[in-house]
Amino acid sequence: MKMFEYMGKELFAKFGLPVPKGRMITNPNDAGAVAAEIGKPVVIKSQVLSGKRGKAGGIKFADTPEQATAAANEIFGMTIQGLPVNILLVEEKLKIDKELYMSITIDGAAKMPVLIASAHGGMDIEEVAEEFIIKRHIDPALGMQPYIARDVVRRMGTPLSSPHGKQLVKIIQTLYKIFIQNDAELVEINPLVFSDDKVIAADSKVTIDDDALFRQKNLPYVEERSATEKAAHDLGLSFVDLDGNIAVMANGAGITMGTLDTIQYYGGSAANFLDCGGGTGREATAKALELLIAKKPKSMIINIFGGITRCDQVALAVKDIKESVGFECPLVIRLVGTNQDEGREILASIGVEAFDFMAEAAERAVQLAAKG
Amino acid sequence: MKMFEYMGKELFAKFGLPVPKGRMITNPNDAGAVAAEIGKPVVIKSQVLSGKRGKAGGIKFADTPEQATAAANEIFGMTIQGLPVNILLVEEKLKIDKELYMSITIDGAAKMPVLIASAHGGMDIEEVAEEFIIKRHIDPALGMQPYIARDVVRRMGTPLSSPHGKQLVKIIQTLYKIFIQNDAELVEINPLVFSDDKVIAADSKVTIDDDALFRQKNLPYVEERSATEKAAHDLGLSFVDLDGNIAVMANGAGITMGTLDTIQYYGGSAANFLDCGGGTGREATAKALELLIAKKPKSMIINIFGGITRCDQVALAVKDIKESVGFECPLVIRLVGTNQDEGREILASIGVEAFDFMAEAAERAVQLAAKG
Amino acid sequence: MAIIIDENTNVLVQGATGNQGVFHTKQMLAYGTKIVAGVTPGKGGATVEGVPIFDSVAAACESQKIDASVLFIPAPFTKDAVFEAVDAGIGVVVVVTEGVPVHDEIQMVSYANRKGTIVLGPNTFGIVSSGRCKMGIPPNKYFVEGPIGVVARSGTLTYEIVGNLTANGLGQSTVVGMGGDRVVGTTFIDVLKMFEKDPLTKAVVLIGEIGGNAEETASEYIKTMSKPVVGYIAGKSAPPGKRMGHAGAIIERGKGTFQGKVEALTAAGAKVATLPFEVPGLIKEMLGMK
Amino acid sequence: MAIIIDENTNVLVQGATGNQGVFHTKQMLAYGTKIVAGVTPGKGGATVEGVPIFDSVAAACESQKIDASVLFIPAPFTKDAVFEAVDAGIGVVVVVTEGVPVHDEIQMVSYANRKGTIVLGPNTFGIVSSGRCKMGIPPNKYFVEGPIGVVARSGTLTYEIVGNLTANGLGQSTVVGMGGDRVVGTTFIDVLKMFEKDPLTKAVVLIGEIGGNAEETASEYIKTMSKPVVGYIAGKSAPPGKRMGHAGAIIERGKGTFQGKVEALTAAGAKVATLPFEVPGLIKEMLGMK
Repeated sequence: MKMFEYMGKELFAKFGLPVPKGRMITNPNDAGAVAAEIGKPVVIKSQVLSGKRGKAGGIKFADTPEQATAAANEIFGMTIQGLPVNILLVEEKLKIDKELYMSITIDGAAKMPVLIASAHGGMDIEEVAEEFIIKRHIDPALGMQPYIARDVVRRMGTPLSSPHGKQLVKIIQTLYKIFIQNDAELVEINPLVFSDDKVIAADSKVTIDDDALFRQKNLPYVEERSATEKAAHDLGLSFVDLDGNIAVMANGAGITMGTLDTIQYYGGSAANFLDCGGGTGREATAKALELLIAKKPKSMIINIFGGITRCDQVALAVKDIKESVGFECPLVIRLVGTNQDEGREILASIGVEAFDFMAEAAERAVQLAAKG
Repeated sequence: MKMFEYMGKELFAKFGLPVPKGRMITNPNDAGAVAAEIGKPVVIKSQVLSGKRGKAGGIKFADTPEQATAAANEIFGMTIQGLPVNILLVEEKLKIDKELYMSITIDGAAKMPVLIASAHGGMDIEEVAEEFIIKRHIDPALGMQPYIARDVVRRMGTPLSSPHGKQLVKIIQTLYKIFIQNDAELVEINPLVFSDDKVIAADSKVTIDDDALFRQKNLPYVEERSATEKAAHDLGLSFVDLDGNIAVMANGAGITMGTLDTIQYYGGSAANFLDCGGGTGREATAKALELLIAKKPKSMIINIFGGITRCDQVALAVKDIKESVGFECPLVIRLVGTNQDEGREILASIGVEAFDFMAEAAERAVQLAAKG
Repeated sequence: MAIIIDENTNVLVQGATGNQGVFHTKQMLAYGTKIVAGVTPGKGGATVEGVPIFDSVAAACESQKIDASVLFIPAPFTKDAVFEAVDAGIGVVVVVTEGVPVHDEIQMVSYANRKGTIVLGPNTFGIVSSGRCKMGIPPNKYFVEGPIGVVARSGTLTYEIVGNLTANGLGQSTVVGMGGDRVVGTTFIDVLKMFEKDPLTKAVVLIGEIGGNAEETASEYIKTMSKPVVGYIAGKSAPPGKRMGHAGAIIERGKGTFQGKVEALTAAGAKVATLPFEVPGLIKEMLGMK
Repeated sequence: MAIIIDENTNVLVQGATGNQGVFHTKQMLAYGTKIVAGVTPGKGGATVEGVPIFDSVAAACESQKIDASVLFIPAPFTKDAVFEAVDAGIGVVVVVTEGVPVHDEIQMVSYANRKGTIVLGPNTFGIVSSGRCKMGIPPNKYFVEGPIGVVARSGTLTYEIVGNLTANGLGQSTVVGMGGDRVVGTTFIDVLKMFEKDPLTKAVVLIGEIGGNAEETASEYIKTMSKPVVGYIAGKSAPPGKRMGHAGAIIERGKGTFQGKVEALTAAGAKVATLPFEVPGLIKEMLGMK
């Protein structure tokens, strides 16, 4: 779950990590009041779950409360990378002497957290030359001990005895605490700025592990899924909207990707990714089919290699839908695995034939979509 | 630092570990009011840093507030193992269905915490037969994971699915948290009682690591040292009162013990243990000597094998005292090691001769004490 | 013969009394797995399909030697159950559970590595040494004995390919699911090394997917292998930045692309199938069977 | 020749710029110790007695090979400094600091054991391989080369006995202080095993004290040793239940008594001196020197 910048900063502040003075607003006309409260020049930042807000015009500066309200009204309601701006963050404009980069994320290959830091911040970390990037893996049994933070600051070239150095050591330890205690996948500060004697997080990017949300009840919830994705998620399924016209359901992420790849191989294009694996039952499968139908595809493929997933349950779900809302588009089913014979019998009873092989089924779905 | 029972229970309660309803009082006449507040038969327990309070008459039961006040007045002011009773704990008298034992301490040989539990509580754990004692070492990198607590409860013979079993699993985890977060050397509950469906800590014994008190500022401070021991501690020295008549000062715990042993070997008996090692300077050494003089020993031995401790500093301290308060008893000094020559010159200037060998010096001190 | 588990492996089932646990205990027994005990705290003394249930892994281990454990434990409790199995000295732990918090995964894998325990998963279908022992959830019928080692990140895609192999007369020595999550206990290289040494295995199928760099790292080792390797990488058509079902399948920061993985494998001397059904043909080609 | 450290050991001093650090750096250099670097965060670039100071152990290790580190670090920061040294891969860490919280000791010893680092202390005088290398705080002049290995829990008592040995013409191979605290990194047995293997060492002196069971455990190993062992146990006259200066010296729960330790050592074939000055005579007796 990605958090908005302002939420990340609120989280930072809660843990004592310095952020600019400021406040989130949902009415652009409140910007002036916040600016007046701050009593300094401000920056107005669109709150969308996307980078490149500056380039898109989603960040503006203002010297007076009046300018702030005007700027806020310009930004509010605009669309950045397809996302509507309906939240703004108004905060003090920092004097920026130097921009740094700092983040903690998970290195899957190393199987541990990794701290990434650079004295060259303010741009995408991918654009920073390798020799300016410091990576430090953190032994999970040890955590972010003070000596690690100190050594990173040394490698960043900031004197440890300087006020900036001392604050950086503390910020690194605090950032790790935030990372661990909130089940984060990513905590990123870019830029982390030197502003006179202070070190301040001028931006925040925080992603929380979806699988850990059950124990992170105190965090605000951010919905970044489409309505269909959300509906599928509520059914316990993984759904991603795609651009094509062939609806796809398969059981398991790998086989679903394989189905997509096979459709592409035959010249077709999938309308979605829908993984209904892990033993999804008759009812949830039927509801998932309804979601697919609502997207009005040109054809639909169901590709089941049953392990935990039972073929009879899938066939019953197809029967249910055929007899209730009905399928508007042609349907292709590949059905093998657990309770395969029972499933095929059910399908036969409603006049649907099942394929044995994924490739054949995919090719057929592509042909049908092309016709439709 | 040992904590009084009531303090340990307050600590338990803070962490959510169940304790009887009750309150500490320092005026025995308040016992009735507390008993009335509790509204049930109560127990009045003397608060001293010693075991065997029951046998000494320091624990009494009362059915009514009047009886409570009477019992409190009986206990208050008595002396248990040399310790005056000036604090009482008044708490509900528990219905006791079963008494268990549970503690966590540090196993120096294993270099890790160890949980000790027994289904046979209520007596000294040393008196419980070995086969009824469960010991479980805790990997410090892992901590008290739930599975460890469950397995201990299983080994204690309490069904995991029972209310008692579930509470015990939680109590074990909480006790470990208390142990870790308070830098404890020992957390002990004896007895831990089954009282109907509840599991309650009927007693508490908590010892905090003295070396960690600097970071445990929220804990109440308990003074268990004699005035002299405390004065020495304030000087950064280790002092223990003993029963003999030869005052002893040496630099280092081992050599101080060795000095005591040598005195005993020659038929003498030490008045104290005083370790002034670790580079104690002139002023603190002089103050320590004053403490020894105040105990009015028959003779005094100073045994220095200087490493960090510098012989000249010790000699100067002796000179200071000789010239200010003076030594009432005969003084024997053994002085070798760092700056030995400078030290001996100073001693010579005040007419004191130094020995080369510990055994000679100890023998001389014993002879002098016998004469005096 | 076969790697990690075989017909002599004494298997424990943690979470044996839940729906999934009961169902798959039955399936695994039907496959011939030597399940000797189950664990569910508070259910000690019960039996599931004739298998005795204990209150703790320690209790199960007191009753007999246990070589491997398979977990059907809800995600919030998985870390504790893995710690328990590792602490008890069990050498192989198979974690089927999906949706385990990644911070828990880091901790359990760190502890297992420290103790030298092989962990498969989390989010794995399990492991099958065909005809000998199955731990996990794959359907029994497609897994037959033979010379092909299979190692994969995802489940049903593996069944698909194993089904193709079996249909083409190519049985499997061992089929290993490493798990689909970003942090899992075992890497491709760990398993490839075992296959390289296993006398039963003549060729290896590596089933990867976009995201991460596990396939690229594995390629470095494949260069040194004496046995042929056929790869398949899922996710060619996945759009960048979208999550496709599990955390492994994210293309991020320009790494872990389909193209990069295929190139790395090819450069290492592996053949890469474009579609799953091409795998058996490539295997036969590399083994000189046609 | 000699154990743990010798004339080729590259030594780091952590906390080199404090009072204790500066004083003992000078003393150690005077003894001939090869001190190659010091560490004090924020003082990188300075020098102490000609020794270059770095901001971190990692920085020091980048500059040259470091074999061993000795710490003069205040107790609240000792754990961090030990972690730092161990993490940097330094093989021997000598922790002089007194008053380290015991929970910190548990953690640092646990981490060091995991990484295979030898930790002496906390609360140790250090280690001297006589005539070769000194790490720690003992006075230089009493430590001369010779055939006697010494291992001890406490400091000045060791100087006392080493002084007696030297005065009697018995130099020392290595004198090892394990540290006086309840939890320390190294046990008697660890050190006895090294002495048993060391060609320079002909006999061993074990200096113990009341409390704990380290001497009893060591006795089990002494039974199997080919080299003679002389023991001395301090605390015969200490009253039960009183703390005598450091946490090691507590008699509790009827264990760790003077009598028990003497009996265990004697049963293992060691000779136990009643008073410190008897040690050299017993050594000579056991070595057949008189």
